[in-house]
Amino acid sequence: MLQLAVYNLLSPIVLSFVLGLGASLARSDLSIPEAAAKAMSIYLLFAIGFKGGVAVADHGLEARLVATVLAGVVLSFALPLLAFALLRGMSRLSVVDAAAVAGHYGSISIVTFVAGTSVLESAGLTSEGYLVAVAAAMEAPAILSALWLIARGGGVRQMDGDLWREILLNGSIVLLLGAFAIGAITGSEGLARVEAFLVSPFQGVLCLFLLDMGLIAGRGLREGARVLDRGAVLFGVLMPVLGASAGAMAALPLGLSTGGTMLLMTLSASASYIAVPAAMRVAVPEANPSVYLTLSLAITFPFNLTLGLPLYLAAAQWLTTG
Amino acid sequence: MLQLAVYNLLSPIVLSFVLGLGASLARSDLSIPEAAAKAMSIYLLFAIGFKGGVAVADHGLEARLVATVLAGVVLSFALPLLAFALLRGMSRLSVVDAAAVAGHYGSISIVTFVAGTSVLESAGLTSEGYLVAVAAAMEAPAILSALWLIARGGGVRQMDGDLWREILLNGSIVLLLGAFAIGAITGSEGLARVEAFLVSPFQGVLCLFLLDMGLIAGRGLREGARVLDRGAVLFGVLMPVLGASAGAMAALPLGLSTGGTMLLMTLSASASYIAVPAAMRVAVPEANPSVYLTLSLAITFPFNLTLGLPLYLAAAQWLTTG
Amino acid sequence: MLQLAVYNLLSPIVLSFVLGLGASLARSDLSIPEAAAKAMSIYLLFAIGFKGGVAVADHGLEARLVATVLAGVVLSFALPLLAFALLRGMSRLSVVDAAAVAGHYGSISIVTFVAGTSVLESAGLTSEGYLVAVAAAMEAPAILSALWLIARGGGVRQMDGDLWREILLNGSIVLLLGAFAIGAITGSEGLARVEAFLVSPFQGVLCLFLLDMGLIAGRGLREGARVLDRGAVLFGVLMPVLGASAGAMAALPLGLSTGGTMLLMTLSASASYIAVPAAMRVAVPEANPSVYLTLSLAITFPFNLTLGLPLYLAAAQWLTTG
Amino acid sequence: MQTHKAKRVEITIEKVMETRLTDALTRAGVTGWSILPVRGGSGRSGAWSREGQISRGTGMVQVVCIVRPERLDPLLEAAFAVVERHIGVVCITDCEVLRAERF
Amino acid sequence: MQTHKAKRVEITIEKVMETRLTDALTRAGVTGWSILPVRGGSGRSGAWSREGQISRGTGMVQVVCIVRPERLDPLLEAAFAVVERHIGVVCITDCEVLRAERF
Amino acid sequence: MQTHKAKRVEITIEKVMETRLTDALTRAGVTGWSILPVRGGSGRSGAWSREGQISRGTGMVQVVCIVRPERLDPLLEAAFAVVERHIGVVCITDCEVLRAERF
Ligand SMILES: Nc1ncnc2c1ncn2[C@@H]1O[C@H](COP(=O)(O)O)[C@@H](O)[C@H]1O
Ligand SMILES: Nc1ncnc2c1ncn2[C@@H]1O[C@H](COP(=O)(O)O)[C@@H](O)[C@H]1O
Ligand SMILES: Nc1ncnc2c1ncn2[C@@H]1O[C@H](COP(=O)(O)O)[C@@H](O)[C@H]1O
Ligand code: NA
Ligand code: NA
Ligand code: NA
Repeated sequence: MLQLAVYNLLSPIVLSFVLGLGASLARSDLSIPEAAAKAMSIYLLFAIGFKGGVAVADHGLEARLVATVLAGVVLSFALPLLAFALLRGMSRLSVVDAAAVAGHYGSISIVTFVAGTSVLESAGLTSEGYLVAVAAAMEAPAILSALWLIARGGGVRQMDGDLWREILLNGSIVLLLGAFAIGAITGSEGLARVEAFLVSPFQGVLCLFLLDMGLIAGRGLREGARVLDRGAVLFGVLMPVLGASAGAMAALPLGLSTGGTMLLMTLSASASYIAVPAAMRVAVPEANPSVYLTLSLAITFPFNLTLGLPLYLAAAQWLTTG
Repeated sequence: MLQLAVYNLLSPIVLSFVLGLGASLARSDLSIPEAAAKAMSIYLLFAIGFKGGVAVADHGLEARLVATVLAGVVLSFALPLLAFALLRGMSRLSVVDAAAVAGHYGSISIVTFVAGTSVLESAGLTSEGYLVAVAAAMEAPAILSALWLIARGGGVRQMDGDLWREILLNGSIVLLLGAFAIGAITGSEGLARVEAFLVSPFQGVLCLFLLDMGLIAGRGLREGARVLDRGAVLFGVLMPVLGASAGAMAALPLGLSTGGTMLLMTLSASASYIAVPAAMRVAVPEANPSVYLTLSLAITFPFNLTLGLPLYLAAAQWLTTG
Repeated sequence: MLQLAVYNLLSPIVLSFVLGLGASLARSDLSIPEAAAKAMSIYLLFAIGFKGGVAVADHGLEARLVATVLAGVVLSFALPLLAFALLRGMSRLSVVDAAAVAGHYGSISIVTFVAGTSVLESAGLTSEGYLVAVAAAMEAPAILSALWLIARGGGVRQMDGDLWREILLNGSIVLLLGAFAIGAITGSEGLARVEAFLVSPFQGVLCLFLLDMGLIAGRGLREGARVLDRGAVLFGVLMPVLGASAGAMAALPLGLSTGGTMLLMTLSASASYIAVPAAMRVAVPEANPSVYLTLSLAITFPFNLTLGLPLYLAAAQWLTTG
Repeated sequence: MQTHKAKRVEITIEKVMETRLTDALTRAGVTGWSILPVRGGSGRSGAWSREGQISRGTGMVQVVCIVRPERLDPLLEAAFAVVERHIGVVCITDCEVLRAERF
Repeated sequence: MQTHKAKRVEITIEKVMETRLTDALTRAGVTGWSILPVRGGSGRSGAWSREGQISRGTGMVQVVCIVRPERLDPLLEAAFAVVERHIGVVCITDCEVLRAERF
Repeated sequence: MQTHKAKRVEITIEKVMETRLTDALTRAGVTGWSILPVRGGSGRSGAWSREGQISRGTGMVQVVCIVRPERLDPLLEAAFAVVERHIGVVCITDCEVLRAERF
């Protein structure tokens, strides 16, 4: 476990993140152009979706796929309730802010997922390809829970049809599922044609992407720190561990592999920083974006990337092989 | 032939296009940043030009090069006349709109050409490297034919020296021919140094590029559909087949290989969507860009990519080996 | 030597630069999006830094590292004095303009350095990995010398704390040193994970980057030529040779390898075109940017890339093995 | 040259609200606008910038509409209904245009 | 502070016409302008946006010129000659500038 | 709708001076601004453009501040102190805003 953690901390991926974080905290002007960052995230989503699809094509569609997707949806609906209760107990956030934050923790961060697969690879483990589809399925339900929590608290709740379409058809879900379908249709033969683009350079692109995440997280720490009280910060490292535990409890009865268990834990532990913030800006503009973005990007993401992932892997190994 | 068509339809490239098309028709917010799309097109032009030049360096300069380039120029001049006659007969487009559209069909789409080379590769065929130069030579002449058709119809025609320079030195022509020259000068030895960048990841980049083309084509279908009558839509699938036939008739006496014949057919079948639209906006602003862009990008390009390319390959095989 | 020069001139890298230069002089609209150019420069800095760090990890930290970094700092401080004296003698530039130009020649151009490593590679030579750190150390001191020259000449000199931070923590220094540290920490094992991204495609990316440099240099020649008198142009090719000589004199007592000697000469010969111009715009706005940018980008950079690098290599070979 | 009085309305708003705003403008009978990117800014909810944005997921844009004076009020009402609960700035300037028939 | 009356002219035009416009401005004696990118927009010829543009090959830009009042007319005539047959909008505002000697 | 008089100040300045300008604005009590990218331009120091810029390392930006009329003078003084020795243009327009309490 400790060895795993050290190995992970000294991987090029985590060090790139740390470099970005340091540069940003030292107020260097280092920055990645917005278009390049967006292009990298499209690349990562396409690659991870494609590879997941190919894995499913290779191993055949399991009945477990549907069950796991359902489990993911339930987790996404339920985790915000836990997060909300914790936040209201631990921090001084208002109902609206707490609910908005809670929505982020039910949903997922695909980069954390990608970093998780990369930790698995280093450990020589594989996972069920369809976890990519589970990731996509877990993006949106948490938003509903957040809005419900706000409505329950007497807050306004504006959920028009446009917002529905935007959430369900947001670029990252469509790209992830679309690439998954392409991978499933073309299989290993299709992968062979694009391997030199989607597989070999993957880790390197991930480094540069995490460099950018580090820059953003550093800026978040600089600017957002003052909006978070101690309880909220604590929540940011406690909630992922609880989320991962919930993910593990869902994974065990499903009979997922060690890798699959670890990834479902990672999804549950991670917090959204793209889809949910955008939905919250539209539906709950009075919630303070600095609160939820700082928590998600500058506290929970670094925690998961550095300590969380090896912890979840160790736990998954212990649970599935023990 | 049918097998070829199915194989093509299920390739990662075509499926990526379909994904983009679907996402756009479903009004997903998936989008590729403009700078990334432009960077990919620069990559594709540079790679295709370079590889063409290397092929010429390897096989020596054939006399056929000049003859084929000339044939391409003649096709580019002549095809707009055919297209114009068809359009005036089949659709209710005005003289100016019909002439503008006709200009697009005499010129070429380099992505269709690239997709054509990729279909050739899957079929284990090669082609004359200098077809890249033919592609560059076919870009501009059609613009002259379009302007002549408009002048003949009594329309205004504003063709200043600046426009000339812009057309002949437009970025894609310069990059294609420049990379071709670099490839021809450095040969296989030069290619070896840049292979891991220009050759191996090529198919993967093409997938993402076609994803973007699909997004754009879908938007075109959504917004441009209302400006096209049934005759115009029919023209959009009939004209490429006629163009390919003309290309085949030019290729046979030249004695091109099967691959070369297929690519000359592809060039003739394809319609411009970058160089000619820009020239038309300057010289014929009264022509409706929705008409020619929708036809070229949202009707003809998808047709060529999915059904046209395997059809042209089957025909080229039949003509050159039969 | 002649053979080396011809080989260098006909490499894909130099030819790509020539293509960009030609396209720009012919006023083609070929252009690389700003975001793509910035992304490529981030890639190049990250890759070169990483590889340098890995080399240091492989060969252990030499005592020579510190001495070489110090030598670089001294060169960076001293070269502007030489450049200033030359310019005041040879050209009609004002004190302020001459000092600003001088600052550029004490600092370095990382692309010239990268092209130098690529020339070394073609010649089958390696170099001390820590020269990357030397490059970073040479960026800033020259700025101080330039400001001192201006103050001495009675000019204003505005050097606030912000400017200090900007210079020392500018993106390229941070990225270069950060990637160097990551490479040094993760070593060959880390490199293996990102090799397919950072090593194999490197030469190809460099081609596209130099295409862009050619476009910019061409624009510089078109627009900046009128601000330079004959003496200044002559300075632009004389100074790099003198700088390289100074670099060689510093390298010999240090006992650097042939490759290391050549790279220290290259650093001394090259002129900044990013960090120093930005600092000059802030601190010396009255200096004419056309003068220093044209000299650095459109005269000295092309000279180094085409003739300088093989010359420095030949000299380094003669000096270290002769 | 002959010019005509018009109003230039500049609405700075979050990108996530962009289509909601333009849909509202369309419904209010406004037919033309241009959308400019915004690189960064500062306001009561803090500072932000496009590169490495943290405090606002998606940045802001500026929607510029030029309208005849008599169409200003429905435009402002439509815009206000959208920006009311959201952050953003609405700024109106008197201007003159060529080719008034277009507005 | 001491300010001086001037005119701010904002010309929204297709990118393909950009250099033609700035060349015409130069010929008309206008020496300064700034060019702003436009991300998208809507007008009589439909809606468009930079990402995934279909209805217009190359998008639009906004050319902003600040001139002394007496230079307005030649500027407008030069601009009008270029935009006349093309789509685009010309909008003039009264403004004040610092450092009038620059205009 | 109810609008309120305000001033729109548009400062075109080199990107390297951006944070120096916004810091000065902050010190002068200005709390809101938006920063727009500039793609290119022309002035006494020649023409430049973002793609392939040579004559200026880093391009320019436009800082737009909307302020109450009484806050104009400190704003201009702060801005002038920064742009004084640098290239750049300051342009002030009368405008009306909704939600005056924000400025
Ligand atoms: N006074 C102002 N002038 C110009 N832009 C402003 C102003 N106030 C706010 N903005 C813009 O509107 C955004 C949100 O403002 P706020 O709601 O005050 O946080 C800021 O980030 C700026 O981009
Ligand atoms: N009233 C307007 N206000 C601002 N921009 C406009 C207006 N009308 C047109 N535009 C811009 O000019 C472009 C072309 O307009 P049009 O010629 O009407 O199609 C549009 O796409 C907008 O970017
Ligand atoms: N009259 C003007 N109108 C609009 N922008 C201007 C004007 N003059 C200068 N600029 C902008 O300010 C930059 C620097 O101007 P200058 O100091 O005159 O070289 C130019 O490149 C333009 O972007
Ligand atoms: Na989660
Ligand atoms: Na054609
Ligand atoms: Na130097």
